[in-house]
Amino acid sequence: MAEETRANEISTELGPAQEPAFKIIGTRPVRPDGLDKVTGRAVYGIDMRLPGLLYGKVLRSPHAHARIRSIDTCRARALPGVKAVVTAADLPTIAGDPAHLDDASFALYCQRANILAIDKVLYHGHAVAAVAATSLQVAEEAVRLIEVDYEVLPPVLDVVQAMREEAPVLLPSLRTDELGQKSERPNNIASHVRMQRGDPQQAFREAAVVVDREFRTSTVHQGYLEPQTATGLWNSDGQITIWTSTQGIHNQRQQIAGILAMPATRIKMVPMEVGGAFGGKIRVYLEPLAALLSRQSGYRPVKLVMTYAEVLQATGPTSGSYIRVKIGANAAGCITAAEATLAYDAGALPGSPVLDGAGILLSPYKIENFQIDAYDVVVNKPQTGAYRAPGSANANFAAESVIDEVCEKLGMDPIEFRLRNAVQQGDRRIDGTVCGRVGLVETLLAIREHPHYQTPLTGKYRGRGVASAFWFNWGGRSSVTAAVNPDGGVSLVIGAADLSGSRVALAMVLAETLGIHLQAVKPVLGDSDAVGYCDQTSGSRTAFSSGLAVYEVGQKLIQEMAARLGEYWGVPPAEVVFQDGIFAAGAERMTFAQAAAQVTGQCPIVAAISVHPQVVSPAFATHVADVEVDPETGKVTILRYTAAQDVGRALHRSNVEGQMQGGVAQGVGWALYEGYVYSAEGRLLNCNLLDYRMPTALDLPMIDAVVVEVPNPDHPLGVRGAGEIPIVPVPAAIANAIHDALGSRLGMLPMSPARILEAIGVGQPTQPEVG
Amino acid sequence: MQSFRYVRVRSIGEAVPLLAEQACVLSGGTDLLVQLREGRRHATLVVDVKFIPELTELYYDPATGLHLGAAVPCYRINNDPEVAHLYPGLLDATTLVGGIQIQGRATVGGNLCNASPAADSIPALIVHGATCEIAGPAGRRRLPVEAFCAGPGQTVLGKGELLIELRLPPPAAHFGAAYLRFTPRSDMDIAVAGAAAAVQLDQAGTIIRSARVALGAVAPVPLLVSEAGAALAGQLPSAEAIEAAARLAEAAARPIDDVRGTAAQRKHLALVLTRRALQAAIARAQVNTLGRANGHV
Amino acid sequence: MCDETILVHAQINGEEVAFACRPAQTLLDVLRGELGLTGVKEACGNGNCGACNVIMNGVLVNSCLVLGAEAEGCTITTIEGIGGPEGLHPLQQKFLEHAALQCGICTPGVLVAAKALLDYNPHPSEQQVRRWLAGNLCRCTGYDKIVRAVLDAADTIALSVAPVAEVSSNG
Amino acid sequence: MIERMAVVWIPAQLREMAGGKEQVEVPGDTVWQLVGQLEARYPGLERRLCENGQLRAGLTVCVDGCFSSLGLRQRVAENSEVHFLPAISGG
Repeated sequence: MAEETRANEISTELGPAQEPAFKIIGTRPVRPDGLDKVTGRAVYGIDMRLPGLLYGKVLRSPHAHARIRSIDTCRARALPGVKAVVTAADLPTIAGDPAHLDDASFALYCQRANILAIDKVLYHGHAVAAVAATSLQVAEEAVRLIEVDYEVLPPVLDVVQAMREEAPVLLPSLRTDELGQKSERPNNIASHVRMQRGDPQQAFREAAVVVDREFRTSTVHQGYLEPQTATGLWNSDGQITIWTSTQGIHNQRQQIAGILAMPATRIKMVPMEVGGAFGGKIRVYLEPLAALLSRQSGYRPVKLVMTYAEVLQATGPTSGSYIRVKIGANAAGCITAAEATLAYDAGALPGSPVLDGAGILLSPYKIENFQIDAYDVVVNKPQTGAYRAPGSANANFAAESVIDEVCEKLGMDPIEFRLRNAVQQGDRRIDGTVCGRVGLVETLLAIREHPHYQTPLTGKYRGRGVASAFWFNWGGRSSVTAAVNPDGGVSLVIGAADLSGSRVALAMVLAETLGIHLQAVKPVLGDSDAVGYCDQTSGSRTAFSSGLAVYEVGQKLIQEMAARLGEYWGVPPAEVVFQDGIFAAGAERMTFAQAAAQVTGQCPIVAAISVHPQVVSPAFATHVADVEVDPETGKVTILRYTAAQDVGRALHRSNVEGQMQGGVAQGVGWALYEGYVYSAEGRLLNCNLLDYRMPTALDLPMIDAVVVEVPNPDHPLGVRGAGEIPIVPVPAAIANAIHDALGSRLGMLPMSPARILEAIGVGQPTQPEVG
Repeated sequence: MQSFRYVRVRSIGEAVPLLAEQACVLSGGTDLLVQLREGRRHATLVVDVKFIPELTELYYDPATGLHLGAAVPCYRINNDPEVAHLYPGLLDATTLVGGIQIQGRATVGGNLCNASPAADSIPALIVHGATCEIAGPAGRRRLPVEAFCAGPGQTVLGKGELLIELRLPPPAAHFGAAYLRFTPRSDMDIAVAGAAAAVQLDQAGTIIRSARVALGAVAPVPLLVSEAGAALAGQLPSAEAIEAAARLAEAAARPIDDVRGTAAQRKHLALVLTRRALQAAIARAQVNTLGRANGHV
Repeated sequence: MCDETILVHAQINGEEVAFACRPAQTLLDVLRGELGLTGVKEACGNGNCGACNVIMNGVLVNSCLVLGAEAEGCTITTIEGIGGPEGLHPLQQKFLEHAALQCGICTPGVLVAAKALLDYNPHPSEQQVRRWLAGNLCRCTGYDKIVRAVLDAADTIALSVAPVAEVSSNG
Repeated sequence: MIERMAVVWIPAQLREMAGGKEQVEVPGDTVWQLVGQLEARYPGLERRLCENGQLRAGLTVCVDGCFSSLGLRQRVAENSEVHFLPAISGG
């Protein structure tokens, strides 16, 4: 090894830190809400039924970019059974000249314009009007009777074309924001942010190896199976109730309040079971329509459910992107310089996750000299929403492909190269802050020592690929309420949506903290009036942030009961000790259940806790994939897949493995099969689950989830966020495996069979799917 | 779904007069119901033919071959030992259509009448030399399956005509057939390209007496490439002979670009899949002495 | 214009049922609407996801691709008909033990498909399970724990000499 | 009364205004006071970070690794490190 390697002592022994003995945390109990899900009794948003229910349907634009001259709803209103018809005219208007709105007004304009098109339709599927009727059939007929006079405008769909001078301008009031400074002319670049440190140009000149590549990725969708739905009742007293399938009841309440210009307190959000979300059910789409239709139909409840074509056309997929990455390394295999340009399409309204992508793509590594430029660009496609570590899997695909090529040119093992550059405690992160105790090295060692990596891969057209990844994770505000029952059971009311099993995980934290059986804890979700404010379930935050709130509510219950027992036993509360579920003071002893029976008689025991953790430890992962490629058809088969990820402390071990396996499966779809395909006129051509291909059970092997636990010092239980990172390194691991199998690198996602054939010289080059 | 009337008919005689007006035939429904719901087809009357005895028959007669009723769902074909034994090309197709659930409803007759250029069963039917039995106001007529499709989603059925049955001739010894398709995912996809091949070897199982090659998703209709079959007649089943036939199939392909694949990709797949279908068909023909099971075990 | 309705008789989850439906109404609409069996889920609406699976006359089908009128005289099993008063079916129990579900929207369809598989092939291999479940999309789990739960349930049923279930005849 | 000195990391797009420096040491007890000091030295810089007395939407402040929900009112300690970063919440 070259002499001047950077001192990078790596603890090579992989032993876990000394483990505090948990009885429940880390096990695999059956989840209490599972019974209703395996018997079909669970009630999801789409299952909502109410007496006198009306059915809503939305009229959507057939054009990608057009001015609305007029909307004629007379014939629709006249159809028997139609009770209400709404257009943007029914939304509160925004004061001021649309071409010169200030930031706050422009943000509200964008929110409202995405519920119902204002003056212009900006993407195929953009909502133009909505109808409520006594049956879905009548509503569908009524929508066909609405006549819209469109002046069709030229669309722009590709992010690179949209950035050009001559591109048609989508939003007259949009000026490029350069960290607080606005451009003169309106254009499609909503913002440009630069991150920079040291002198990358000089470092590139001194580097032994430099690799500079461009990448293009397609728009992809979260792919949750339950379509968007909302049932709304605007009552005659002005109070609104919404039953919906969402990731954040309080967040959606704020959005609806802004859109309808009314106080949030008048809106109650009732959380139904959620049929998958992955970031796609944070923003509201149908909820404001349900409310407006309900009021206009004489205060009757209205239910809307999207078809899956509407879900793909008009909800919030993640960005199609252009990414350029240039990395330099010295002969010893240390990254000395890096440059990246990321241009993400935000869809029709600003707000792509380009800053997330820019913030993660180099963050696994210590790099002193870098410049990253991030552009958020509007195009005539649906406004992008969040999708599991938003904007990160495509950025990681670009960076880790270039790193794989640097390793190849240096002749270094990809894990050794990453170990040499891995960011560790005390290092300066790309975002400038100092890195806390993290587990990237441990994930690299876990993969290096894993039988998968230790077993040589043999056979023609077979290849192995490695990739590492960083994700920020998020803290956010969480609230829980807990009440002790006389029999020693505890009801736990949770504010956070439960997308994949957080009720049992949070119940485990409370049972562990109180030293009682898991079955004694009843975890339920509260509606927006029954529990304190809780940010949406996203950013891998629920186990981390709500877990902290549940831990603290447990402590508070113990204090309260100890104080009551102090009164009962006639001793100062401080002398009452609680250990392994037993209260004791001197000779006195009571189990939790005995104490509960006694003290709740004196006075009920209830505790409410809200937290907003400020120190958020990031997640790291390293994956390895083996693939076989059929060189005659371009088909890629995944032979084996192993994912190692630092979760700090696993609460419910099966849930953590499930997040890893599910993230890998979505990553495989992003890598090989999924991608929006638009016509030149901007119509989405594959808006169904036949041609928007998501992986089936037959496309995947078993996925080996290696749970690495480097306890997070900034959390009482050592928990780190775990839900999003599993998707991030997947496209890169597969791309690197395909290169190992075929010798050629693919620069586009999805790595479809046609593109693989083209990469090995069969057929003419395919331009990026317009989408 | 726009509204229509539904009627369940019990006989061909009852069905034919109903088919005159804007009616459409319902057998499996896995294509029709999607098209009606998405407005790609319109009907005022849906005629359910699943209860007409002649359309639901599935039997093999050594003299006349396989009688496959137009409304027989794929799963019945998949479970039929005769088909697995004698018509492996057809079985390849019916075990690939959609997924298990689709094979529980979808029928070969429906697949044929839907006339998708990418249909899985039609290339297989073509290489098995199937003929279509059609009933209509002017009585019965019969025509080879390769002449049945007129264009994407169009057939030669006239007003009031109904497909009754497909007949597949009885295979001789050393006959073999296979159908392959390419889809990015391993299942649930519609063929980006498909190829079926059937080969009849001589008594000794060494020389190709005759062969048929048919392609899917590379032309407006499933395509019988007669020149490829002709080129193989009288040849040893060698790699060179197979390659030559595969090249002819590639040349015959006239694919388009669409959301599922590119023209260049399909052109190339026509070559690759024809080669592989011929190899599989020949391998099956060599072992098929009409005594032992052939193809699917 | 309200079109005429058809009276349909069928046996659903072991009970004789009669329901009225419009000719254009799918069996899925009827099951979820008139019959209130909301365990049968609608996701894709055109036969590509399996969330609406039912067993009809012993055959696994997508109820979104069947008209209500076609159910006349049929025997139908939905998720609500799996397991019974004496408790959960081994598949339901194993799905819970393996955490073979997360959001659960696909779970009813997957369980019905898995039951049809085990009725047809009591000892499937991993690959046979994956082929049989290829028509049931799941976006949360990556299928790993679903396949393990089905294989485990197959072993459990074999051990417990389960009562002879009527044999489904899917291909 | 000697005031506490904190190190403010200047976002790349504002370095030109701040004489090209990556970090600037300024006195102050709260982030708001630090920004005031920066504005005094480099006029126009405050307008880039703040709007009507608040941090710009989409920005968050990180003091010694702690993403503060107090924003400009967050207190700083001796030798605190202050970073202005994009607000990210995830999917």
